[in-house]
Amino acid sequence: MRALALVTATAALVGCGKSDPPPFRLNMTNVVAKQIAPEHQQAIANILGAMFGTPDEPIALKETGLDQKKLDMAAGPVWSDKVGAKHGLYRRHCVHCHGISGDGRGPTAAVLNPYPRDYRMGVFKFKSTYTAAEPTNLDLTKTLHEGIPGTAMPSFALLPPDEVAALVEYVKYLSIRGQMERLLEDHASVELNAGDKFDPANDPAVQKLVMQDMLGPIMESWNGAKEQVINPEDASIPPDNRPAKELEASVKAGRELFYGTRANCVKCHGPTALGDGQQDDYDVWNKAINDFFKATDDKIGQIASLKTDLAKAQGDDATQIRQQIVDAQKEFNERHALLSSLLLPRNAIPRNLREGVFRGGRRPIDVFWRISSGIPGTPMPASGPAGEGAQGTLTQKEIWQIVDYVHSLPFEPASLPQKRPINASEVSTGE
Amino acid sequence: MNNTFKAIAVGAICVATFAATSNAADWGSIKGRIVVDGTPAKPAPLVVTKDQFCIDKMPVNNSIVVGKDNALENVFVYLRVPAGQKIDINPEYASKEAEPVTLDNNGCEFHPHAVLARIGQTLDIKNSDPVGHNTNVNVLSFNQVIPSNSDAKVKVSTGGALPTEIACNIHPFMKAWILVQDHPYTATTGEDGTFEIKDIPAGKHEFQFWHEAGGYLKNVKLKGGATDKKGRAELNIEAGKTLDLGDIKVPASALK
Amino acid sequence: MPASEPLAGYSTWTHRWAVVLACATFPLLWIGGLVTTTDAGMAVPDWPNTYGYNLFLYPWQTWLLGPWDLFIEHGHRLLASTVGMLTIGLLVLILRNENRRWMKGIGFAALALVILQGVLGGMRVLLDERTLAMLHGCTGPAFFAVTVAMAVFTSRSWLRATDSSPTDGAGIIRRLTLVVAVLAYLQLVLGAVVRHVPVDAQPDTFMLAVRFHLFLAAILTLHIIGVAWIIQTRARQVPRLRNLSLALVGLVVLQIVLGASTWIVKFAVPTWASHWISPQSVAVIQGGWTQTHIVTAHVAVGSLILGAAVALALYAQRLLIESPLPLVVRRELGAAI
Amino acid sequence: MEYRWRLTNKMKRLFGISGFLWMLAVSLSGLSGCSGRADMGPVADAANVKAIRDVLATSKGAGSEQAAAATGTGWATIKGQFVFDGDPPTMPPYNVTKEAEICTINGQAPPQEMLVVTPGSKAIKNVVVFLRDASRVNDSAKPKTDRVEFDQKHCLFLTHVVGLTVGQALDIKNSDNTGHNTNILGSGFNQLIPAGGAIPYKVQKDAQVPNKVTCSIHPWMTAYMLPRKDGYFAVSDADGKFEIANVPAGEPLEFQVWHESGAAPGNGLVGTTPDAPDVKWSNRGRVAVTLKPDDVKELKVVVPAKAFRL
Repeated sequence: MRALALVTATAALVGCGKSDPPPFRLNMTNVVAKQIAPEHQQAIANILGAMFGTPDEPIALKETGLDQKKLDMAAGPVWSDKVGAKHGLYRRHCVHCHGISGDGRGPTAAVLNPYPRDYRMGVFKFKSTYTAAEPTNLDLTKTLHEGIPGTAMPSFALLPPDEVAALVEYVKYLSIRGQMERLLEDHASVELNAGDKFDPANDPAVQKLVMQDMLGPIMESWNGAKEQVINPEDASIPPDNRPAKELEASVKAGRELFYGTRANCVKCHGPTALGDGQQDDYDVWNKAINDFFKATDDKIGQIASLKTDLAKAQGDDATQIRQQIVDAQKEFNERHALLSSLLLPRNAIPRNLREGVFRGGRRPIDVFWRISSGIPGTPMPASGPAGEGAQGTLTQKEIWQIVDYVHSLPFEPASLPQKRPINASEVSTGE
Repeated sequence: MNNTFKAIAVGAICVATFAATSNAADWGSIKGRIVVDGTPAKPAPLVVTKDQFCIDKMPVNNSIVVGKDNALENVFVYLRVPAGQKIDINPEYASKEAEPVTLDNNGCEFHPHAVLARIGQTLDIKNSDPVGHNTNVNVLSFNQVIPSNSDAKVKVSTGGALPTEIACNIHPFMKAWILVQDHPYTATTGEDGTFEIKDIPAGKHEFQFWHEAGGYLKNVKLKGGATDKKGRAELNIEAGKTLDLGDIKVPASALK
Repeated sequence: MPASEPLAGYSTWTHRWAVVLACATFPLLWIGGLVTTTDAGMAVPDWPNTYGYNLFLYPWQTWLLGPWDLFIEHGHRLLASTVGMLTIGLLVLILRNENRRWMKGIGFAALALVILQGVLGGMRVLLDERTLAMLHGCTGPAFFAVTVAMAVFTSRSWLRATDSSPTDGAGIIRRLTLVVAVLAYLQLVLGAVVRHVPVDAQPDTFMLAVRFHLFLAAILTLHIIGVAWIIQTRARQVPRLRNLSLALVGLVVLQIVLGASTWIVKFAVPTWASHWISPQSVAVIQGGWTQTHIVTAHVAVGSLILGAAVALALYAQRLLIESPLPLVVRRELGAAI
Repeated sequence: MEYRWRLTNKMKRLFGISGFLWMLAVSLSGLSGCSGRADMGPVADAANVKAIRDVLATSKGAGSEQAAAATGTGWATIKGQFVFDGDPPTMPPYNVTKEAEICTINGQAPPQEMLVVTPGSKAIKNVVVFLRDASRVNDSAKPKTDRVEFDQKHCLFLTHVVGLTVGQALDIKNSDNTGHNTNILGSGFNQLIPAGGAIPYKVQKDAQVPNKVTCSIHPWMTAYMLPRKDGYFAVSDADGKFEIANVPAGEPLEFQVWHESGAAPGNGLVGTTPDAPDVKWSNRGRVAVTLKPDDVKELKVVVPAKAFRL
């Protein structure tokens, strides 16, 4: 019987033969939601292929400033050479969760909570820069080095620094590729009609559009990241060895802010700080999928109401409505075909602050950054300024007070009855 | 700091630009009224569970607002400038560019529900409620806490071809839409369903019709034609005249 | 019966050799698991040579002091060759000492299987194909099961095969133990599917494999507990069966703990369980000692369960004698008497 | 007989179940082996990709120049003048809240320096220009060693914007009859300077943008300090003039133009150079230009009012 199993398995293997190297695929949810014509889908795939190469042979385009050597180290199949230098680092360490194109849909994605990050939006949660800015290399390195506690993202502290640097470069590469893809898809959706040519090879205007108008701002944002780092003023940083009284006062002030209407932490993290406040919102990644599901549902209603219109309509109107029904049905079918492959959208659940698990790091400065610039892509808003020189909601001193309070939460005995939330009216709301 | 000064300076520059690019002051306008043909589906009522204040205010789902005589509110009508092209800006608009665009959190609703902004303008986000809000403007990568009775200002620097969502994550039922263009030829329909865009350079232009529930308002009959699959129509603006599109009927089935 | 008494067909050396072979195969499986866990499969790109060297002539200093994944992969190859040679030795002993014809057949089959397994491993390296790696991972435990079977067949208890008293429900025990062995193997196949999922597989494929693996784990656990319970109640008089079935229960408990730990070190504490198990405030270190060894131990204990199940099934077939009358009838008879 | 029949039936069922499971397992392994792949949507097609890539490669003319220019030789000088376009705003006085007898001049608080424009010539003072990444550094621009005086009087930093190189020493003086503390943000330096005293400070690390310098005792006091690795920087004077000598020639250079009230991200200042079409401005206030050896590039930079955030 075992022999039979082997025979069958071998037959199955022979049946599929040596598998081709995995290619980059387009973001089909976006492609279908934006109703991009098949020839434009192909054109987008070609442009991306020309700019970024394949998962086995990535290209560090000069304009991106990426390091070809690092990309080569991270890309391609897994193997080691004689001296033990590792190759295919991304597929060795990352692809199982984050997927070949960095879409966060690797094989294991569905069993993980939270889902692995989809790099293609160029949005990263845990970073030291202002809300709208990209993360710095250092931010990405830190996430790799320390992992994300409380999630499936492990620490890669055992990897030598050059391998981590190669992975950081590759993550940036996948992000830039994904951002580029999104811009190309937006462009195709808004600017192009079926049958329009979209071919940089023969159209200098498209070349300029792709290289300058699209890639230019993306790279400006990535290259400018290190100038967007939020450095709290030295004077505001509380010293490590504060007298207990001072710390206590700071925690108390932080608690008032936490429950007050200016910082508003209580609304989402809940009166008990167990993350039991607002729970029915989505982050941008899940929202995109949720919107896709909703819009697919809506199509059914739309087709039904078009059919009612058709019953009443005559002549040209009827022909037109018939065409609309055909179009809507076609879109519905395309959407429906994708549904089974999507990760079911999950709500963004606010962090339970009493667990002592801080995903973005537990140093005071890590928590400071989370509060100051929010957590991009998620419902967590910024309380600090939106950019350099802008007016923040809270002062740096106040943010540090909340940091102190948040750090004190895991040590507040949760078995005791929770403290009554401070009444909003007891907290000063003025500037 | 010194708005008057700024306005004058900006005006001077705009005049200079204008003088360099266009010689004839040939401008026209467009107006019309958008009405629903039929009875659109009632938007689902909002689920308001947070903040007694908001529950008391009973905010409504504004995704489809139909007024008197079937007037459709919050339709975005705007001139579409194809990627990579520029359009002459009438000097009349110079002073308006310096004015901030106000978005108010009031009664747990955004006012206005459909926001228009030009690149370079300042978006002044207010909170007139006694409760705290946050305002998440995805197109600007902006998401900041706005405490009660205060405001936050953000410079509008990035736009898109279509309106995008504005949300409050503390009160996820709150929604608004913002259109950011780098020209001022944009409008939203008011309570009476009317819109008007003034001082457009004369000539043929493509106009976009978009509504949050209907998306592209496609195959909508206009004088002498209809909008295409992407809710666009090419219309001729004549110098010194106002193109009156009259009542534009959007079938109720398009709003879904 | 004293051990010194001669037993027809028993050869001390054959049996000892067979036991040594089974004992050498188990660490081979463990290290093989480690190769997959640490993704060291492609640490040596050629085969059957190691970087151009003959397998046995590869400089040992470079092997021992070289990179970790080369150490593991080359070590796996060296141990595998040793196991291959042990198999040949056993075959020679069987040919010389055995008079059971089918034993000779099994000896040849074992050799064929170990050669096939070696070739599969080699092809996996040369073609760099994950599906082949999976097949290689499924054949290993099968070979292990064969070595265990050979150790059982050559053992004293097998040859003596006396159980004076008939056992109630011997048929059920025999069938159930066979089912357990088959299920244990299937579970290993599923485990291999989970481990070797292709990099561009759909998330729902993996989800399905995991759910199936969990489902089968539940079924297998129930079966093993059931078998152990029946043996405890009906076949107490056969110590070999009793011990083996208890060992199986112990291994299954260990395996479940290891499985849960594997999940936690790979995928973190599931959200639904975070009320009972507090999530780690520090992320697991990828490729760290804890993660690597927990995962590999889960794989290896799987093979051990298979080995024990095979031994149990074979002994059950051999040692139990069915009662002449069905249980119900005998009870009725007893009541009548 | 009946018992026997029942038994075989049960056995069949058992084998049936295990056989079924086994079939499932095998088909599953086959499935995960090949058919479970994500194969939706188009994939780049090789021929077309090559055509596009060739075009993109040739289209980046600047890039290929850059490749040739990496070996650029010689040195050039860039200089110019910043001119305000429009009516310069009048600066309100500093909000002096304490020690008015020391911090005012003849009872008048001095005007703020957020934007200093010389009346008449409309020249903009205190604009910082620096080379972002120098591939090579001329001897004349090597880090400096001379000491710089940084004085404060009437609760004002007398040098409003100062550029320095790493390793250079600064003598922070206090010519007022009251204590000041000088807090150089981003440097970790925050020291009390007693009345009439001086404290030295050595520049430790360079920065991408000027650091703010404040006094916590007199919070309206503001200055800016730019520490750089090389001497390729300049601060425009009261005539709006700046000069950076001996920058690498024959290769693309990127200068950052910065002003404390610049409206671009990071307080970049975006101006225009109508007379020099080869000078490219980014919307962050970065200027890309390639200079010929021994060239002296003179730029007239016109800065529109909206380039300032006021």
